[in-house]
Amino acid sequence: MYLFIEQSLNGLAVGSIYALITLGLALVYGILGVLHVAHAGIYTVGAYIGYGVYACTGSLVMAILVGMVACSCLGVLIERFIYFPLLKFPPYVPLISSIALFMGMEEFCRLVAGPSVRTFSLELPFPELKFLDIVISPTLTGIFAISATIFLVLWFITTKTELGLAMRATSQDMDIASSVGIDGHRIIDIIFILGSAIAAVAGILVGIYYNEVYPAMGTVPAYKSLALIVVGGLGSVQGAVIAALLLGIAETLLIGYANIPLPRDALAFIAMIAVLLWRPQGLFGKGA
Amino acid sequence: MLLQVNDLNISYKEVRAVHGVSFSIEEGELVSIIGANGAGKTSILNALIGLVPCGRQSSIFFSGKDITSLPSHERARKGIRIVPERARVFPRLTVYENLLTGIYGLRAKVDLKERLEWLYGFFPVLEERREQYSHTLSGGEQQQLAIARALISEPKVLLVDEISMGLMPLLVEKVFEILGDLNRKFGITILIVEQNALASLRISNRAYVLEAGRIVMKGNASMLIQDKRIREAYLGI
Amino acid sequence: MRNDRAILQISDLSKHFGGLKAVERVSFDLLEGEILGLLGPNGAGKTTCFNMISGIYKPTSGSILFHKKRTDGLSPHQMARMGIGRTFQIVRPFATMTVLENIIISLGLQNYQTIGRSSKKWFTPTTRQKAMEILEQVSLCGLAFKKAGILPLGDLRRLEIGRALALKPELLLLDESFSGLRHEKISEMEKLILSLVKKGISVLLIEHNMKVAMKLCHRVVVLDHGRKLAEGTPEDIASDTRVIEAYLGKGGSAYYATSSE
Amino acid sequence: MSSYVITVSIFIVIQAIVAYGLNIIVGYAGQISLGHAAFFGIGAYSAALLSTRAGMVFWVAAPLVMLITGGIGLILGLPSLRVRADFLAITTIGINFIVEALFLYVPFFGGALGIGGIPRVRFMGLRLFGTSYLGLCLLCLGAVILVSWWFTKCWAGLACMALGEDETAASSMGISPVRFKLLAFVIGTAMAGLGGALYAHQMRFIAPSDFGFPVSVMILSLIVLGGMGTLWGPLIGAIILGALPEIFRPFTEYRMLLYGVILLIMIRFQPSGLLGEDSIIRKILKKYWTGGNDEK
Repeated sequence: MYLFIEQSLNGLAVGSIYALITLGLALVYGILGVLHVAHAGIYTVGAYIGYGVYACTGSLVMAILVGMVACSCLGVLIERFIYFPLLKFPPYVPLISSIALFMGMEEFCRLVAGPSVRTFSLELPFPELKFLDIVISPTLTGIFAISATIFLVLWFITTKTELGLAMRATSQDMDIASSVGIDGHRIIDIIFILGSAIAAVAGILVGIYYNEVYPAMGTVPAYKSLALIVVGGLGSVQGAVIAALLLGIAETLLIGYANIPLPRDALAFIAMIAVLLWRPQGLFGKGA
Repeated sequence: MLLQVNDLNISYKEVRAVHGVSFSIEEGELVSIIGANGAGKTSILNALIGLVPCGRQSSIFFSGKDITSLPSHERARKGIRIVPERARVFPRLTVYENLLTGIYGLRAKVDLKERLEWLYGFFPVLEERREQYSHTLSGGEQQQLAIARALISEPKVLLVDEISMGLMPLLVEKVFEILGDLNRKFGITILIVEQNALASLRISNRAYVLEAGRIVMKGNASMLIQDKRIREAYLGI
Repeated sequence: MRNDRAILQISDLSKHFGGLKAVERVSFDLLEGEILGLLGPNGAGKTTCFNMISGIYKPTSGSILFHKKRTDGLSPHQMARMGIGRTFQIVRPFATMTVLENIIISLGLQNYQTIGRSSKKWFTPTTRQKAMEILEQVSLCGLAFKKAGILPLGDLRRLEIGRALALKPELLLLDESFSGLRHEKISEMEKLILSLVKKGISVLLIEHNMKVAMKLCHRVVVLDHGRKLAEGTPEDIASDTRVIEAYLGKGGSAYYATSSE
Repeated sequence: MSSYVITVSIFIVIQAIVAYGLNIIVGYAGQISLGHAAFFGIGAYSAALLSTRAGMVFWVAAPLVMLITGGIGLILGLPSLRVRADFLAITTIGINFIVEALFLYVPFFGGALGIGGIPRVRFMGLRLFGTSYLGLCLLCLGAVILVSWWFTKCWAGLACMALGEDETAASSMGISPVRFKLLAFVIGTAMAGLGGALYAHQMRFIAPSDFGFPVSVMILSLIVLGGMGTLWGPLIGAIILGALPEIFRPFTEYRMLLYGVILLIMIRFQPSGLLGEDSIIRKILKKYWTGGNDEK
């Protein structure tokens, strides 16, 4: 029983990290309709920057902050110079360029930091929690605390502030949004900044959780998060987050208990196809 | 002259939709542009709010300033607001949130409570449905919401696109009545683009008749309403 | 009224989109060789009717009989095979193909039915000549090798009629083929439609330019908010107060009443 | 010709064959597929199994492989009738991952070790390898190009192109979307199967990772690069993207980065491909052919 709970908590942590990655993807899809595969590249870069800054300064806060800022800039650059000029072409054009970009970013990390796995060994500076016999390690506590904070802040921004209102309006009808005085380009910039900064945090958290940072760490999340936004319903941010949390738990429990001869990484896609057959618009998608 | 449009040309790819249209609106006027489907009415409005680029040599002046190359949101800030064709409210925002988008960036300048009270006076249904998602509203309610969303910012000019489309005759009448009131009682400058010629002519001061992207007639609304050609073209009688 | 000469019989046709009743219990017949006009303000449900007749939408309830056979629920390509050709209100040419190719696609109707025939070559002198004949009917010969995407609206509307004609239809559905056209183009289009009817094609057309519809149609059905408001000859319709009200609003009809005295 | 050049050429030709298959699905019928490598893999695995387990000779196995791959393509093409463009792209990614996972985890397919000991193709008692195998591949490529060319000329192809451009308009012209989309899927995946069979007999050892998602991306990007929906685009794309890594071989360290960057730049500045509408090459060729006179 305790093992089950511990496994579930581990799964929840993995799910939270998936959710952090998927968030940016869902936001970008919601507003531009682009499948932003390069988002996982930003996540990898974020992890490396975080690792590098931590190695140099020894400050985790600095590492996270620098990672967030650098990744935000990277995200905006990608949006301005790659996606925006390609929006008028069929969707596979921005998609392919996004994938090419992702490959380039992975290679770049490989060249700069070397192909080997870097160990990112530290515990997050959070207290260890104990309930009965269940022990939640500081890192796990940290992951829960940080991702919960991010979800809350994001939820607050999108539902309670004028900026969030503008973001939602723009993603529903960009033309009309601009006709009520909302600067669509600025909103898109902000979305890329938010999404990329969160991806950087996710990268750093993954690095700490698995205790490793390596150039190809983005490959699996890149495509898994695509499956997640489909399961959640394309464009539905809450849907994507919930799908991510569920997937994290399901994967971990599946590895722990069931002896199903399927790799953990295919699970997301099997879930996706099952969901599509049952509800073509995704779990939380709105009709056609 | 509040709004002055000179030699407006609009092309989509290589197809030209509007050919050298010029018109103007004085402050406090209610002007209609009438014409059949596909005559280019919506293109003209979209060019006015900056969603469609206009051709070379075209120019748009607002309050004496050239706004031809201004982006859409800045025109909105200057006080040009639109009630789009088929309302186009934000479907997954509540009615209240839709109204709030209307004063994006202006919240400090506008007395929200007072504006809302004023609007709810015109459109009581919007108060009843405050918390409902706007895609659950009926067509007529969405149109009212779209008008309210434009009005809440105290616009200098209100552009109204095909408001009669898909509305029941009774509602069409009511909506036009409201537009007429807004113009006469509150002095709001309005440009209506309509294919329901008579309904819009009845409340307008002046009107332009658009055919295949060109203005073919203009004049006082009361004169045009008598015009035989108009009655023939739009009624077949 | 059920007529033996009816080629198309619509009874109690309804289409609801969620809560919106786009079309509600509409019935009418179309006789052989007739031009029937479907009139009504924007949003009255005319195009929705068309989309049900041509198979794009499945009716919520009611039936459509084409040559006495139930056709509601069939898909668009099956309707095309039965002999119904249509145009679209917002023109949908195959923009990157040439005008000639656009017509040839339609000419292939029979070839799409079996694998054997669909593996034959399409660009043969015979099909080309057939396509040119159709282009001649809609007077687009000069533009045969232009990309359809660059044509002006009037030509595109004729191209769509050409495409529909290439199906050798018995019934032609024209969705606002006149809108957005200039005067001289309108009369060209009128001539074209009349010539088609002479060849024995029945026509159902949507129009809201009353003048054109009144001149062209043998009979008229007026829709308003998804319901049938009136049906009859153009003369009947023009004097029907309900119709005038729907188009003009009450004030307009009052105006009409006073000024015609 | 050195054997190195021949080996590279064989891979380029095989890639081109697979790309022609995808070109039919994406370029002509307008169905975005990002899982083409799955069918490439199904072809390779079935060829490998048929020759190692059933001892079938290539000439009998190859048509059978195309049949199997096309049949699976037919079944997996069904989602394309159901979902919209973006969903379809992601669904096909999913298909790719699942097929790869099956190869990896079902013992029958040899697991991570894959299948080895695939014999060379024999022709009249001669083992084909090197130049002679390149000849066989070129022959197959020729056949595939011929089929593609025929596809642009036959009614079925015309129907697919019409569907790709506007499904509603096409179906109201009597074209059944179901029939022709699936037809495109079957032809396209069968071509991928042929490519897979050739690949298996060239490598003589195949593993699941040879057919992963990156391979799908590579195939799609080479047809985007060459010119989606054009007859020669896939070939040009295969040559360029196939040769690039080899050209960059001196810069071993940087070659994948350069590859990514060049792909990105080409797509960013020539989104419709080298042979597509409005491309530089098209414009130059047009100038020479029509003597600068654009009017037709």
